[in-house]
Amino acid sequence: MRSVQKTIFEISKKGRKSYSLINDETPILNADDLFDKSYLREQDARLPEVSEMDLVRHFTNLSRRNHGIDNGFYPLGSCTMKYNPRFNEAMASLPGFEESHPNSPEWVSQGSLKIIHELEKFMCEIFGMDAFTLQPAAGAHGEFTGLLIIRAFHEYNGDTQRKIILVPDSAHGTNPASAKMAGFELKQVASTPGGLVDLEALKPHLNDNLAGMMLTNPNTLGLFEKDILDMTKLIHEAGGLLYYDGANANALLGISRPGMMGFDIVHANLHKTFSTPHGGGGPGSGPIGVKSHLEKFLPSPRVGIHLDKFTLLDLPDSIGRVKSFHGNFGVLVRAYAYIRLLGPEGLKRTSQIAVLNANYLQEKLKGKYNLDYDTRCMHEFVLSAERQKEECGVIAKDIDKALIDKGIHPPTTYFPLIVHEALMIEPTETESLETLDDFVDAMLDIDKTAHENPDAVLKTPMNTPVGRPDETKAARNPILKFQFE
Amino acid sequence: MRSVQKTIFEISKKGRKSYSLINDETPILNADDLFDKSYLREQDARLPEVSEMDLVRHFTNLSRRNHGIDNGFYPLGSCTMKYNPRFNEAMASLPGFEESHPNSPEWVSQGSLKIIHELEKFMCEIFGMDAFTLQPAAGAHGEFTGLLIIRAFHEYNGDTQRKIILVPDSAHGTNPASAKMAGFELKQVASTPGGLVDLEALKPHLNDNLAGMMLTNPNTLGLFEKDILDMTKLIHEAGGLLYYDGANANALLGISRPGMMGFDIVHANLHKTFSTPHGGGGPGSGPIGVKSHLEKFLPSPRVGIHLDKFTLLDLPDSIGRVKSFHGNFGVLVRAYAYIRLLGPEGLKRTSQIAVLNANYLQEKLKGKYNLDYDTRCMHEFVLSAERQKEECGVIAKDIDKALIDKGIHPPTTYFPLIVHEALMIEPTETESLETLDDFVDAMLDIDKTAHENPDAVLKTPMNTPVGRPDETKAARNPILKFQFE
Amino acid sequence: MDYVPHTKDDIKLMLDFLGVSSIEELYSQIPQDLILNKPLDIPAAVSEPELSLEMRNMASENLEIKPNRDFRGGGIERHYIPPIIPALIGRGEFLTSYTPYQPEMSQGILQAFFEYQTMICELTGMYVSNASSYDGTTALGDALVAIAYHKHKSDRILVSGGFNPQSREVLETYKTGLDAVLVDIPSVNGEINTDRILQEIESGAKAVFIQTPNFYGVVENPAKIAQIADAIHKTKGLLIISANPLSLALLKSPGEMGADIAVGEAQCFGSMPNFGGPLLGYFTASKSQLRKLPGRVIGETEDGEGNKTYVMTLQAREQHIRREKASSNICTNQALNVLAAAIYLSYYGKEGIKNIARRIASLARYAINKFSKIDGVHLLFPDTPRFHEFVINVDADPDDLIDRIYKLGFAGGVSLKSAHKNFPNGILVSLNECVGKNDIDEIVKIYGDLL
Amino acid sequence: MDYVPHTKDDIKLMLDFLGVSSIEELYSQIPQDLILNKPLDIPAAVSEPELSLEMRNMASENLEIKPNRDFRGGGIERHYIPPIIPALIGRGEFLTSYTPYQPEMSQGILQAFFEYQTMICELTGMYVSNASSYDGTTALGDALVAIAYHKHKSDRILVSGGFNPQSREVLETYKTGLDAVLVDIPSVNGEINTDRILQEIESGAKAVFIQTPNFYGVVENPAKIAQIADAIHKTKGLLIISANPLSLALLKSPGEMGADIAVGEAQCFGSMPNFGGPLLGYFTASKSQLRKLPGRVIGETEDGEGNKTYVMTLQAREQHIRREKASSNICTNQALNVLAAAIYLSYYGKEGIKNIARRIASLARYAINKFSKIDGVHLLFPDTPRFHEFVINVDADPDDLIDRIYKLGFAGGVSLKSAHKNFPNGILVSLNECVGKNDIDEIVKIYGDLL
Ligand SMILES: Cc1ncc(COP(=O)(O)O)c(C=O)c1O
Ligand SMILES: Cc1ncc(COP(=O)(O)O)c(C=O)c1O
Repeated sequence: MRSVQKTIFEISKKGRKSYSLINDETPILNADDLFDKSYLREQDARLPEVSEMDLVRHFTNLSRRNHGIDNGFYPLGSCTMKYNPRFNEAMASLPGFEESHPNSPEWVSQGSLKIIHELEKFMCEIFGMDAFTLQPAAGAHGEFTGLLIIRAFHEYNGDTQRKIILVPDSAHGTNPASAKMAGFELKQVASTPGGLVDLEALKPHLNDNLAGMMLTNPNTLGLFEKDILDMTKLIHEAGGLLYYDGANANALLGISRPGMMGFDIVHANLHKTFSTPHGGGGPGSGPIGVKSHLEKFLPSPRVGIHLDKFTLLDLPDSIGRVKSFHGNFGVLVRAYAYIRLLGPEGLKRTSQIAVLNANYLQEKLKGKYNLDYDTRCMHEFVLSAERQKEECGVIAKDIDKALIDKGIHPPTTYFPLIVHEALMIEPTETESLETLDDFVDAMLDIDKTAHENPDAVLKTPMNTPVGRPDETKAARNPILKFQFE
Repeated sequence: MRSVQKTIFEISKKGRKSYSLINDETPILNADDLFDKSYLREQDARLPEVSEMDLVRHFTNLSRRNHGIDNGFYPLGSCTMKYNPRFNEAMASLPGFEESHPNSPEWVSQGSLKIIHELEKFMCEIFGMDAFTLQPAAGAHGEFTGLLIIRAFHEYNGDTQRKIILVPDSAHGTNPASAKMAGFELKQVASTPGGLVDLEALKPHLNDNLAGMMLTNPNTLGLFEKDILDMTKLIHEAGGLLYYDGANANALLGISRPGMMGFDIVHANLHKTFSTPHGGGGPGSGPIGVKSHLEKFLPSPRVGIHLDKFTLLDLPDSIGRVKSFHGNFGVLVRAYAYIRLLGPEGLKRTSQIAVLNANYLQEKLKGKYNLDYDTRCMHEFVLSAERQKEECGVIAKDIDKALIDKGIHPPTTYFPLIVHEALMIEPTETESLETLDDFVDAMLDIDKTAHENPDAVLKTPMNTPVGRPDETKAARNPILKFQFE
Repeated sequence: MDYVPHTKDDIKLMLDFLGVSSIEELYSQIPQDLILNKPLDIPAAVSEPELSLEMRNMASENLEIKPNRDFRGGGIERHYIPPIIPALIGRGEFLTSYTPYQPEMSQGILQAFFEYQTMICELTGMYVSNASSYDGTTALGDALVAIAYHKHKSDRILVSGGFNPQSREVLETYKTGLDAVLVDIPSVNGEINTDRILQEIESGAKAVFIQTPNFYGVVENPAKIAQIADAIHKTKGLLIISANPLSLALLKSPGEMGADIAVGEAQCFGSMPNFGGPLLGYFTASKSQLRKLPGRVIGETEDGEGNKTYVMTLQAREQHIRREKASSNICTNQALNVLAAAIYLSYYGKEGIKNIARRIASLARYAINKFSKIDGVHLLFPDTPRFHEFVINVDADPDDLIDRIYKLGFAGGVSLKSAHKNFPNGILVSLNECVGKNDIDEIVKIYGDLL
Repeated sequence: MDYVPHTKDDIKLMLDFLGVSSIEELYSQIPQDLILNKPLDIPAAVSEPELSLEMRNMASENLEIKPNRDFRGGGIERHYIPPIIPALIGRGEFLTSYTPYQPEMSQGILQAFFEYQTMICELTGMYVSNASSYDGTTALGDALVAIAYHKHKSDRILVSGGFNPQSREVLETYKTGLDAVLVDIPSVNGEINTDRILQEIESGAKAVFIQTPNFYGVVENPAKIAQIADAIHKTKGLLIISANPLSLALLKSPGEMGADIAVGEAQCFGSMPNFGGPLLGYFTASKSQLRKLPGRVIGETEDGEGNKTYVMTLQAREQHIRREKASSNICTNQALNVLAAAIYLSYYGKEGIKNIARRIASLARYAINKFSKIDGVHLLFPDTPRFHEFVINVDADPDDLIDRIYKLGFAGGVSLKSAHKNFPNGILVSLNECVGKNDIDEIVKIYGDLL
């Protein structure tokens, strides 16, 4: 099974090529006729030289050393690895969209602007907000944008001392990291034994320094913060704003809306909730929605309508631009197509079945794996491998690797931090009962093997091209690029 | 390693679906409102019912149980498994081509007709013929077409008794099969010890019953029939016509032309010589070229030019239509793109390197494997595993399977019939020296293992999802469709 | 541009190894007078960016017609192709593989073929399917070959009048080399002439070819076909049905009607029109005709460890084994279209395929109704059942009328002026599922306005 | 349409197992007043065939411009994208995977990232690269974060005047939350004001941001940049260069000029303009800045058996480990564009990338020459070296002029009227390799005719 694939540099050979360059009457000059010698680099970049056949083979065979949703179940919690419809890909690759250049007059780009405008409206309706920007490139980028809006709001009101952002201890790492980037100070709020934000722990922070709170609901344990209205009331009364981390919105489409819960700002992860492919880690899209009192702070430019034509507007109080142009437009097209295909009923059913699938799995697995917060979950839930660790010396990571050997992508592991040996499982609505049952069988089988023959679990994965990497070595002695010669 | 994948019928479940159907105001009737009951089928076709996620997974994972050129070396002799440029795919999938409907007035389809017209011209030039039809769907279909032209020619001349078609004993199976379909009687001509057509063996057939001869040059041993001019002269003098099986044309592009050799009719395999993908066994395209005296017999309709517009013409003496419409147009677009990209030099270089690669491999391998016809080869050559069979009990098929374990697609085996334990190897020009050397290493290693530990070879393949199938069982008790229940 | 990976050094090394000083020397076996001493007279090599621009322009010289405004049929039509089809059939493992001669490394495509065979058998009600003929017309030719190879020579074979003219032409071409006599039995009022066919059988005809729905769009009467089947079987003859496979989602299958061989065009299952190709000919047969199948057939077996394994089977029929005794000469076939069809049929599945068929037949019903009311339009065979097509006669030159309709952005049908001798004023109108009621209303209005 | 595979029976079975009678019950934890009691007010579900038609129409509401007639730049441009790129990045194993948290099942994308990092380091001459920032402007923001997090608070940071206005805006936005003071140093005659920058460094500025080629298309003088690098390094400050990575095929690399951080937009490597995204920000650094890298970084290591293995490494910088102490908040990034870039750079390779760069620079040279001669066109900064862009002032309203050019099928450049405060009459003209001499002659003629 084990195999190493040569790097593209190792299959390179001087003089090989794949490309063909236009060969017309254009007078092509040499580098030193084009630029003074002092402007020229001294050595060529050592890019590979390969034939097109070898190039295609290289990346085809690399792909076969990778696992996507298209290959099998991928219950990576909090990442909403649902089916990525190929229809969306076809729409995004329409030449009219792909080739459209953003540095053009508005009348040249009405098709693209229309997508943006309509998708903003859909987002407003789905999240219950008043205005949306599609500029942020990912969830974390949306958080950063939202936090700058919080900041702008307080500064606008002269509350420059409001520098504290609260997050629950179950928050995703991007929340604190974004808060820091936006210049806030971070305070963590403990959870109750039930896994929800502890309102009592919140209270000490309710003062003039409070800028706001970031929250995902359902939270990263997959639990609905049922006291959310109390929470938003408290925060609002203290002069703070509420930020909704939309990574978990797949639980709520057409069921509830952050806008109803009192959130002032939300982000959506189009690459999660709205089915755009994750592409090996991106691109994503993290639109930001706000209530009307914050609209004026949204990033510029905004897409509006003037005399029946789509047009771009600048906002004087905007926090400014967070990215070039209009965001990850190609991702927007995909999300637009998805929403149009599903419609209101389809979106609602999506969330319903996502929740049904998660509860089914939770109920099936909680006998053999610890479930620290044993209650109905929303679209995901968090098991703990604490029992396996104690009883057999098999930790969450080992369970991951054993799953890999069964062709299943592991859950999100060791997150959220408040659960030991966490295995965060999000099946999504696009997985069938049979797939869920296969996963249950796999998990139960791993538990059984862990008890009967723990070494067999510790040795996994066996069916992969490589075994477990030495991560310490990688970090201690970083080799971050190919070592020529 | 071994694994079986469920059939699509086994993952089907009543009520699942992938499709979305237009739901507009169109009044949709029930089957029994549409047709009298006596017209309706009694039971539904048991097609599978699957979700789009499962469908994509099914075929994605099936593909991973398959091997293409994109995965590795594929020296399947006589099939010219060269790189299939993705550029061609992009051109063939231009909506203007894909969506064009052949039952349209000519002015609506000028783009498609232009491709056909220009490609016919290129084919004439490359093969040295006067006229081409692109109608036949594959090489064998072209053979059938060409043979009908031979027949039509003789009938036109009143020579209805000319019913004998000659083929060398090294001929491809489609040649005799096509001759039979065209109503000819087949005679086989022996080869010389040098692997070429034996002119002496030919002579007894040179009489009034001779319709023609089919020949590929280089022949299926990869050898150039250097007496071809004598041969065509003999045949022509006897009143016969010569048919060129173009499957081996990859040796000769820009180097020589069947037209120069005296051939009256040729077929080209666009899916071989002109790089269109083989698609798991097709579609292909088998255009037929003729010298001017045979043009009038070509299938109808033909593409011509009238007042600067492309137009369709019917020929009164045509053998008729061999296929609907204009052939495998999508394949033609790909071949057109290929020829335009390569130009005259590129095509020539293609053949030159194809021949260089073959000679290199032949020379490297002939020490350990028998080479019955030990001379320079053209684009392919035929080894024999006779030695391995005698010395170690390892036959050609075993060598195939051992190659599979090394990620290499086996050569064409047991063909041509005149070589025992034949391994027919065609590397093509798109394979690099490194790939050739890897193949040499693999072949030598297999020979070594065959001698040291033949059982290890007999047990191959081990690295495949399934082992060697029981083919006898398959043929004796044919299971040709899924057994429901 | 070429796709040769060789560097100068590579070539030198290889030539040195071979002991020659140039590649030309490797060609020394070719007599000098057969060496082409000038470059091929074809256009000079052009780069990808340039050619892509040029070909994009060429493609746009074909008039673009939206699928919901496309009423062209006559053998093939436009359908909505789900984007998973190009995505999946474009995977290199499928696209760039060849005939699965090596089953261990071809289980993927073999299994897909096997699944296709099953689905086609289900639709046609036949016992066995091959893994493709080139198209519906050559499948018909293959059927003729199958008969002519196995029956007594110069048997009379009946061809019902409703055949697509192109199919009939191909049949005629395939007949050339066979000892077969084709006897045309013209239709009566757009339907098979059962009486004459029964008479001919009685007087010794040994096979009958019937197309349903026929070229005029008429669904032939299953009871009559069954009657013909009975009669021909009594004389040990064969019934061959060419059927639109999509219509079989609803209609009586060839198997149910007693066909011995059923063939047809399956482009409708996931292939684009592509100016007429590649298409997909299906070829199915009853159990007794098993060994007459042309082309590839996939079977299920086991490997040495008992794992289910797929292989090409019954190869004793095939040209690479049996040469001139083979049941056909098919080698390269329409494999990738088979794959597309397998995906298409799995995508729509049991219910979806019926729903599409119902939609199309309903659209046709609606359109027939509307067209019949246009002044200057005369529906042919008004009282016959239709699936997705119908023929009208127009009080105008149909070529000219159709041209004028194109200029309004619609493909209003196929003019039969030169396509079918019986209908100098005829237009064949075809429905596909992308069309809607409104589109029909529009085209009807256009016809009305122009006539 | 939804993508839910559940049959009614499945749902019933699951609900029964859970002991609830409806899915609504599973939502019982949501307070009743938070339950939305009406359907979402978005358009009703539509089928694929309909939507595909509708979106095809929408896409064609964008004016189509052929690549050889497209003179738009200003951050991103059109380039020829070899079709292997969509074919390969569209493979499900890549397209539908996520961040490679599980290295054993993600070696493919990890290795591709590693290869990309290598290629970008080669081009930039830098020691290390991340596996993407969102785009060139946010990469600049990331660089500001890297500095501001690690240097003394409220250090003065110099920003040279040649920045793309959008980059400058994003920098300003990123500054909001940081204790940094940005000091703009306007260009002089289109080039960096070296003297002022050196002065500012002397008086304590701790970092310098320079873009080259700058927004006006001018390649900044490497000797001057090197001088600035020396000066800033003496004060332990940092030099950040934003460079067009394609220009680096020929031009002195940031590494050679002494940059500590080099960033930029790498859309030119295999991504379409896509109305501005997804793009690809590259972020590279010198060895000393290693731990300041934002986002994912891939390293090479071994598995237990000594097989070469790739992993995400230096994760102690990242948000999922370090939370508020992380070097950036990047999680989802531009992975698929990274893959496209790796394929693109391998496709062109060492020689091809130089050839493309030479072609583009030669086209720009030719165009500059021709444009300078048009009456009513005034080339800005005529004596400076350019890579692929240049700015002209026109004796007309540039918005209006550009509109008129569009109507002739050309995108004649980017009007700077509202895009850059300094050039109310300016047009930025950009060259891509699909343009040819003839196309330049044509656009020059059009300008001449319209002015
Ligand atoms: C709960 C939560 N918040 C925020 C994010 C960040 O989103 P992105 O990866 O799109 O930046 C994630 C993504 O993993 C998440 O799971
Ligand atoms: C020598 C030769 N002739 C004819 C053919 C038949 O061509 P096709 O497969 O296109 O029908 C082949 C194909 O394998 C061949 O190798």
